[in-house]
Amino acid sequence: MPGNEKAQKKQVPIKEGFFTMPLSPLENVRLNGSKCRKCGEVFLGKAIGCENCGSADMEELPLSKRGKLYTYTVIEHRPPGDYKGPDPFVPFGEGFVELPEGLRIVAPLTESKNLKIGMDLELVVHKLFEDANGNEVIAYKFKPV
Amino acid sequence: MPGNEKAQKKQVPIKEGFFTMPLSPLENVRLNGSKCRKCGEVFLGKAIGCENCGSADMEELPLSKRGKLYTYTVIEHRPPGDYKGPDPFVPFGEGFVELPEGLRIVAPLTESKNLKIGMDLELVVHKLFEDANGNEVIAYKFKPV
Amino acid sequence: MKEVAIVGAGIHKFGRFPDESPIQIALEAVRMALQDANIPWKAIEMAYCARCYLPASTGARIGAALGKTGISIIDVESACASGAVAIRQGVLAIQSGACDVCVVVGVEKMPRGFMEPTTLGFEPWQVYMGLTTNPSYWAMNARRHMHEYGITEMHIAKVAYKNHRNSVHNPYAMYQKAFTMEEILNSPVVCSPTRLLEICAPNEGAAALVLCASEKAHKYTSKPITIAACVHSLPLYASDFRGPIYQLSAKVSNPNPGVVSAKKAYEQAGISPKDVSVAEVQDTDAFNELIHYEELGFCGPGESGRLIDEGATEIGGRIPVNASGGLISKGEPIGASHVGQMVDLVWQLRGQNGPRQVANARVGLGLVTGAMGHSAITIIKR
Amino acid sequence: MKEVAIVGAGIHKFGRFPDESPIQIALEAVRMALQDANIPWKAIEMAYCARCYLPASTGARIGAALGKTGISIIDVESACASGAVAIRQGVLAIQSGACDVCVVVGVEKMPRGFMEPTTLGFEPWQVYMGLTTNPSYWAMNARRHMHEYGITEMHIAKVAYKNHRNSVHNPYAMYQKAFTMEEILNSPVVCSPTRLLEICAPNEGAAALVLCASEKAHKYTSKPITIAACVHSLPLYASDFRGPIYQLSAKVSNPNPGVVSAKKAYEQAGISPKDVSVAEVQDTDAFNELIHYEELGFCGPGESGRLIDEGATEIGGRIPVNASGGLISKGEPIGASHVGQMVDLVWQLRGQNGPRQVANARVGLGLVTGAMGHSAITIIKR
Ligand SMILES: [Zn+2]
Ligand SMILES: [Zn+2]
Repeated sequence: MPGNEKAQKKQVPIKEGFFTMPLSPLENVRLNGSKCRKCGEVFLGKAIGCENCGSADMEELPLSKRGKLYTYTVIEHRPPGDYKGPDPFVPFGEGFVELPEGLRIVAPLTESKNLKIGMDLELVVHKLFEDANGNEVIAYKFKPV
Repeated sequence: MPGNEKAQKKQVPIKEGFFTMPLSPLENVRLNGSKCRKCGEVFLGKAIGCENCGSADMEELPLSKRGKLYTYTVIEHRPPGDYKGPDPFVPFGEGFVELPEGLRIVAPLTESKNLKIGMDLELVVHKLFEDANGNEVIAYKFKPV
Repeated sequence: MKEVAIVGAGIHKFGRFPDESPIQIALEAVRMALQDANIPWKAIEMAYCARCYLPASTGARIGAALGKTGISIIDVESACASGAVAIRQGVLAIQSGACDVCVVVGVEKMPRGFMEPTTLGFEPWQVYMGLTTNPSYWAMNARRHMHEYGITEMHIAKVAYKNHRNSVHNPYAMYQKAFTMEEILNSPVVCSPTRLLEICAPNEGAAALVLCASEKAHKYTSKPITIAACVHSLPLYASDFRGPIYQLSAKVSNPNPGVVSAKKAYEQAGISPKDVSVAEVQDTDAFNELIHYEELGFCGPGESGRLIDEGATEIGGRIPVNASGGLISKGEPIGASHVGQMVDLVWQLRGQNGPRQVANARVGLGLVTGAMGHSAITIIKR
Repeated sequence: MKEVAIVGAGIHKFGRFPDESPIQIALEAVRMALQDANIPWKAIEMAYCARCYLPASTGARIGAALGKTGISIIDVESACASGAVAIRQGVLAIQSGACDVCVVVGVEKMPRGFMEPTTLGFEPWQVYMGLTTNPSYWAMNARRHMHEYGITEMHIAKVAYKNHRNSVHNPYAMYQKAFTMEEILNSPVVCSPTRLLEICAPNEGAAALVLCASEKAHKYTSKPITIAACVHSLPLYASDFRGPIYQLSAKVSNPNPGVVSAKKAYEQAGISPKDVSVAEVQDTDAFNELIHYEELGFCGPGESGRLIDEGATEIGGRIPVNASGGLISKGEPIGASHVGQMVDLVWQLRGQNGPRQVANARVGLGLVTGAMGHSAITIIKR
């Protein structure tokens, strides 16, 4: 039964602290951030120090699933190093996605065509690959809505 | 016929300039050095500049096959990186061998026991491994005489 | 503060040299600089080596082949600005009184293709997700700037056109070939809006300078070139697009590091942008050269398209930029690139650059910027 | 020449920290140093980061987490002496007038086991032939010295015994465990004559200092520690056994770099060996500590065995060495090791070292030496 096999796989975040927990079901998962209690700046994941004011006093802040495209490019060639995307390589959009919490995050985009600064985007949390221990490694991208 | 197979293999030095050519037969091969035309210091292999006086004016100088053990140790654990010695690892002596040309070179020793500062040694030129192109890579070590 | 001069300059051609070790490449540049200053290695009191991809203590190994004189030689690194911080450490060493004469050498021997991401500090998750294509960050910066100010792909191509054309006269450049606008605009897109002929390749090469306290420079040369400023900045919060970053603030807006460095450099040199005779700036992609026009005050914000349209940055123009052909034609051996800029500017100020000479060049400015937002500017004058 | 003081010192324990990134490890040391100096990060004008194995621009990434203030932060490297050259660049920067206050941080996160040979500059042929075991070069140096001067394996073991015993009182050491002479002499031979309990492990850790022009140090502390000397030498021709080398001259005999550095450092500080109250020296293997006694003039050539026999280098002795437990117990995160030595010596000079305190310590000396023969000494005084 496919359900059983799925239940056996463990989901792990591609980077500790990037997602709200639990990681299943994926539809409910949001990006997680840190908000500086001193100056209010927001960072993706678990910040070890505020790049704006230097404070180490942070609180957790789940981030919105909707954002706007601030800028973008299209990756036309396979990125260097151990890239885990489709093989053979498929070009993909890369952008800075502006979230209402006041930060812009780098993200792969589901599309490589008809991208436009200011367009609305939505978070997609997905399995990127299986690691050497058989865990499903969970990553993020954004898709136009 | 074993002779034929041997004839097909190409011998390459482990480092360009370390040996007198040709590399076959191995018994005739000597270590090769560079002698500074300005100050007379001698270096193993092809020196790109004299570490003593800075001159770049060098002449080739084949080195003696006999030397004396200046100091030594025994390598008891597999060296780091892509070591090409026996697998499983066998401890071996490592020493500085003083040659009459006025230099001391680092060399593996054929023995790991009964080593003694001042003992007489003789050059052994040998195949260390076969590289990815099927070439015999020629290296050196010294044995007590 | 003690004044520092450049009394010798040397370079090893930038390109691909499979038969030369990095030490051999660096040696050629250092020996040329020493000969230019007519100074023996044994008179050198300290040295700095800029490198990013080469192994530990590259400087010590270069020094060994020049003669083991026992002096302090250390390696310094600040990504693409490595050469600049090496010059800066040399200047500080002389100004501190620790030495009167030192050598600065930048060298690199880089793998082909996009820069290896983990050496640059990208984390594994960025590698897995494919967010490590170095030029993609420049491209996203370009796309946003174009959106805000109306710079076009034609403006970007014109920069590449100018620099490739200038390279024809530079024997130290990797590529010495002019291209038509059509060839540039038809070259493959690497990361939109950036095309292959608008981008520079990481490669190999070395450059070296001999620095000397100005008060003693007359011992080595009748034409000392004064280092009027050498500054290095990291970006203020959220002010830079360069990788490896994974976020920017949408609320905090600070001046970018090129602007900060330019302000510091002009103040230190006591000059204004209009005093610059010739500049070498980081055109690792052609769009960056446009941004640098604005950062350096060669034009106002968003006016860089007009400046290239007017031909102001051509060799015969008001403010020639990348008369050497720029990194687009030279390639970028990152430890060596800024030192190489300064070697070419020294030759400009001495008037010895032949067909790529800028008439009556009196003040030269070199700018580099790189991963993590490292930004550095050196200004020299005669 | 302008005088420079240490006004803050901080450290992250040396050891293995799989759950902490190198940036987190470094942050702890820097924050502790800033707090010690009661100075905010935004008042820091420049910073230097010493690292060898970590990726490019580690310093910039540490600075980012402390607040992106735009200051110049560069990485410097000189193998095991990296921390010392970072301190030295900080001193030169202040002496040059480029800044009044700067931070120096050393950090490393090294793989387990013998050091990775290519990062250290060993060539492929040396790797293939197995000539890359770093301690084997120290061992060959020891074997020759023992042959010439009659130092014994018992003398070497005594150094390890002393340092392991001292480590019991150092909460920042990786190992805080005393061993008996029997345990040491029965521990496995790594490279004869060197045994496992006489050798130090590469590991992880960080240490940081806040440096300040002495004339302004009163703003931050009532107990400034003066940097009396900070010197760095590379070996003269054929004077050093350290890897990666593949030959030595049998004809040319120059003083080794430790001797050269000691002479420069004592001259710069205006003191003699007998003025040193407490020293931290590079005991990456125990034999090296004996050699350093001789290089530093704590005894004559070949007399180091007698010195350890007499107990002169014990905490209560005439010239206590490695009261911290030394690198044998702390481990050697190579970017951090010398900065860590100086942190412990600062505490010695302030009298705050508890059970490992050396009575009335007035002058502290730290010495490091490493691959390529890099040699550095920092002398501080109160
Ligand atoms: Zn904050
Ligand atoms: Zn010579």
